[in-house]
Order: sequence, then C-alpha cells, then structure tokens
Amino acid sequence: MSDTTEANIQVRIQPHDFDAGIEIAALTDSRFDIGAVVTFSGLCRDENGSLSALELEHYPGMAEAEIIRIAEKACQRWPLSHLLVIHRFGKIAPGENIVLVVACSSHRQAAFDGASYLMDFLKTRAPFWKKEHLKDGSSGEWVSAKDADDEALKRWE
Amino acid sequence: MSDTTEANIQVRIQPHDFDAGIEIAALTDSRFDIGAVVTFSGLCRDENGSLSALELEHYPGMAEAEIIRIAEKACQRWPLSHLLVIHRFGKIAPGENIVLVVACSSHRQAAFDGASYLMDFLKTRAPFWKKEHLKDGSSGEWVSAKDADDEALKRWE
Amino acid sequence: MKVLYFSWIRERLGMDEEELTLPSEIKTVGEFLAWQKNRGEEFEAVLEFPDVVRVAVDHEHRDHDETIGDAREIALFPPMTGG
Amino acid sequence: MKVLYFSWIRERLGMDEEELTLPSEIKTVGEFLAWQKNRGEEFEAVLEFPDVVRVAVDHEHRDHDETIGDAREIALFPPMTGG
Repeated sequence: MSDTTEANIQVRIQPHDFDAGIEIAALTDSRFDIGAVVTFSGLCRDENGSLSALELEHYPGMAEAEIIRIAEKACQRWPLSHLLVIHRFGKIAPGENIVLVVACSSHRQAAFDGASYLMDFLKTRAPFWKKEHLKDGSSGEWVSAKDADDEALKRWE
Repeated sequence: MSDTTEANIQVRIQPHDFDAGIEIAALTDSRFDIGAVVTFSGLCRDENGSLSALELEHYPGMAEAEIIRIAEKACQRWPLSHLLVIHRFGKIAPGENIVLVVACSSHRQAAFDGASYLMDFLKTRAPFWKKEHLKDGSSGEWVSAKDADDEALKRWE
Repeated sequence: MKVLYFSWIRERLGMDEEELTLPSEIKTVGEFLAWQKNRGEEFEAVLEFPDVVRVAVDHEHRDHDETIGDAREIALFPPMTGG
Repeated sequence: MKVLYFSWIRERLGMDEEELTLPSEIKTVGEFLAWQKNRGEEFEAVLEFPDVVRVAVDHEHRDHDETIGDAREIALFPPMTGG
C-alpha cells in the first residue's frame, strides 16, 4: 500500500447525518483530474409502515479498521483518486441516511466498480448490526443477514 | 411503457450547475421505500492544464428525447423508483459539473446498474458534442468519440 | 424539410440549419447523404467519409440504410461526445 | 484479555464486555468458542450453533480454525447487517 493510496481514503463512523452534495464538493473542489464521481447512499426503508427506527450498533475501532481495509483493496484494484465512506450509528428513522460511499476517478467505470465493490464488502464484513424499533413501542427483531449479500461477493472473485 | 414508469423519469438539459445532494433529497424526502440511491457526476477534466473551458453543444429537443428513451429502457430492465438525468450545455470550466445521473431503487444493485447503463448509453447516443477552448485564447479541437465508449455498451447486450 | 447541422459539420458548412426540398427519388438516409455530397465543396468535404456522419430523423437516430419517410426534420452530426 | 459481545449475543449474555484469562491450552478461535459454551446456560444458548457466530481478534475477522495468538481483544458477534 503506497502512502498516496492511503491518503485518499477517508472513513467516518458517526451518529449524525451527512450531505452527499457537500461531500462530493469537498472532494472535487480545486481538482481538475476527477472526471467521474459515483456516490452510493443507503437509506432506512420501511415498506410496511410499522418501523419507528432502526438502531445501528457497531464495533468502535473495528468498524473503521475493517472499512479502511476494504477501501484499500478497492484502491489497489481500480484507479480511484478518493474513496470516502460515512456510516452512521444510533437510531435512524425511516427515510434517513445510513451510509454514504463516494468514489472519485478519472474514469467512470472505475468509480462505479469501486463504489459497488465497497458496498458489497461493507454489507458482509463491516461490524454493524441493525435492530428494529417498532411504532407500537415494542423492540422488534435484529435484522438477519441476507444470503444474497454473500452471493454478491462472488462477482468480485 | 406504463404511466408509472414514465412518471419516475426526469430529464433536464440546462446551462446552469446542479447539486447532487439537493437532487437526492428532492427524490427521497418523505419516501420510505427507497433503500439505495446511486449518483454519477461527470466533471470537466483538464489534466495538462491547458484547457480554459469545454463548450457543450447539444441538439435541443432530441437531447431530451434520446435520454428519456435510454432512461425508459433502464426502468424496464431494473426496478428503479426514480431516474433523474441533468446534462449541462454551454461553456463549462475545468472542475465543473457536466452531467448528473441519480438512480433510486429499493435495492443497491439495481441502482448501480441503472445509473451505469444510463451513462454508457448517454455517452454514445445522446446528441452532445464537446469543443475545447484553450487558455491561450485559441479554439481547440472538437473532442473525438472514444472506441472504449462503444465497447462499454456490449456488456448490456 | 428542415435540415440541421451540429458540431464540426455545422462549422465546416457555415450554417446550423436550412430548409430543403428533397427530390422524390430519395428514400433512404444513405441516398440523402449521397445527394448532399453533390451540393458543393463544403458538403463534399464533410461527407468524404459518410460512415462517420450520424443522422437523426425527427429526433431519432437512423442508420444509413433506413428510410427517411415524411420527415419534418433531419439532422447531421458527428459521433456524440456528451456525458 | 478483553472479550466483547455485540448485537443479540450481547443481549442474551446480558453484558457487552468482560475480562477473561484463557486456559493456556486454548489456541484456536474454535477452541475458545467450545470453552465459552461451557460457561453456563446463556453461553450454551448463544453458542448452540457456533458456525453462525463470527469472531474478531484485535479488530480483524478470524475463521474458527485460525489461532488466537496473544490477542488483547476478542469479539463475538452475529453476521453483520450494516450498509
């Protein structure tokens, strides 16, 4: 891992919200070598209307470390000038942001692949767990891991 | 093409800039069914420092129509709840935004694929042409189409 | 029929649009381009390699072997470089 | 050695961390889990299906057949559901 590569990775684990536009601007302002920026925003869904909030638990220290490891692999695989990951923890209401990935590159396919790779590995390897809180005041279930998320990793082999 | 699908496509051809964060918020506010938002921002690059601006010429009427056709195909292929495309025209300085795609879905892979498909076809089929204006005051070349952009379409066959 | 020109085709022809009445024997895009090529030096230069010229009929891409039909608007332009 | 518990493992055990001194014969993650399972009813329930329990040693994922080494911190948690 070169210093240059490491310098371009930013990982933030935080309770507060983020703004994708502000993050894109911060990464691209006064730069003339970035032709493509791909962002992924993951939001809290509630399709049947029963959810009051998701509570995101994380493993402090390891969450940052694991996402940095995933980001370093992405930067080794594709020519990314920046890779930013923000993951929230705590209670998150339906419709609110959970995670943001911003991948910058001179070329669009690298930016798409870098962001998509990062999300696939973050889903299955970053130490976060979601618990449902329901509108009726009860504490719902811990969200189960999806086989489809493990499956998604295979395309990067 | 169902009415529902068409209602979720927005295409804007405009000279002024855009803000990805504001566009994401407008599409996702008060919605609880969107779990994934992927944006692609294309920026004006100037790696050797000689460019004053790119001038984007377009074919009014056809530019909108062609991008809508591409977006409709994307919405038929993936379950996208929204697909927004903004493409600027006129003079655009290095580091400025040229194009924005925002794809919303309940699932992340559909959002990634929809945005990537849209950009691949927009590059080769939407009637826009870029001319370089150089810092020395001279009018540079019209940017040539890239074979790599035609190649990129093959993975969607 | 309105004929539009874009990018370096517009610049070399020195016009962005004109009104044309096509001879009735012209049915396809390719026939239209061949006819255009005979309209003078600039047209001949622009259409020296007709394969690189893209054509839209009423805002839709058309291949050179496709028919024009009763088009209201035809546009000639080089390969696109947007995005 | 600090041992951390997360998610429903933390809830069922009723604690988020503890200090443990492991018997010297425990070398692998799997051996550690087998030893933990004998520490009482709650541990037995949590480790009924040890394959679903993920383990990190000093902030890095470890498979059950890997060694623990001289770890400062071990964490037990269910499959992750972030993002």
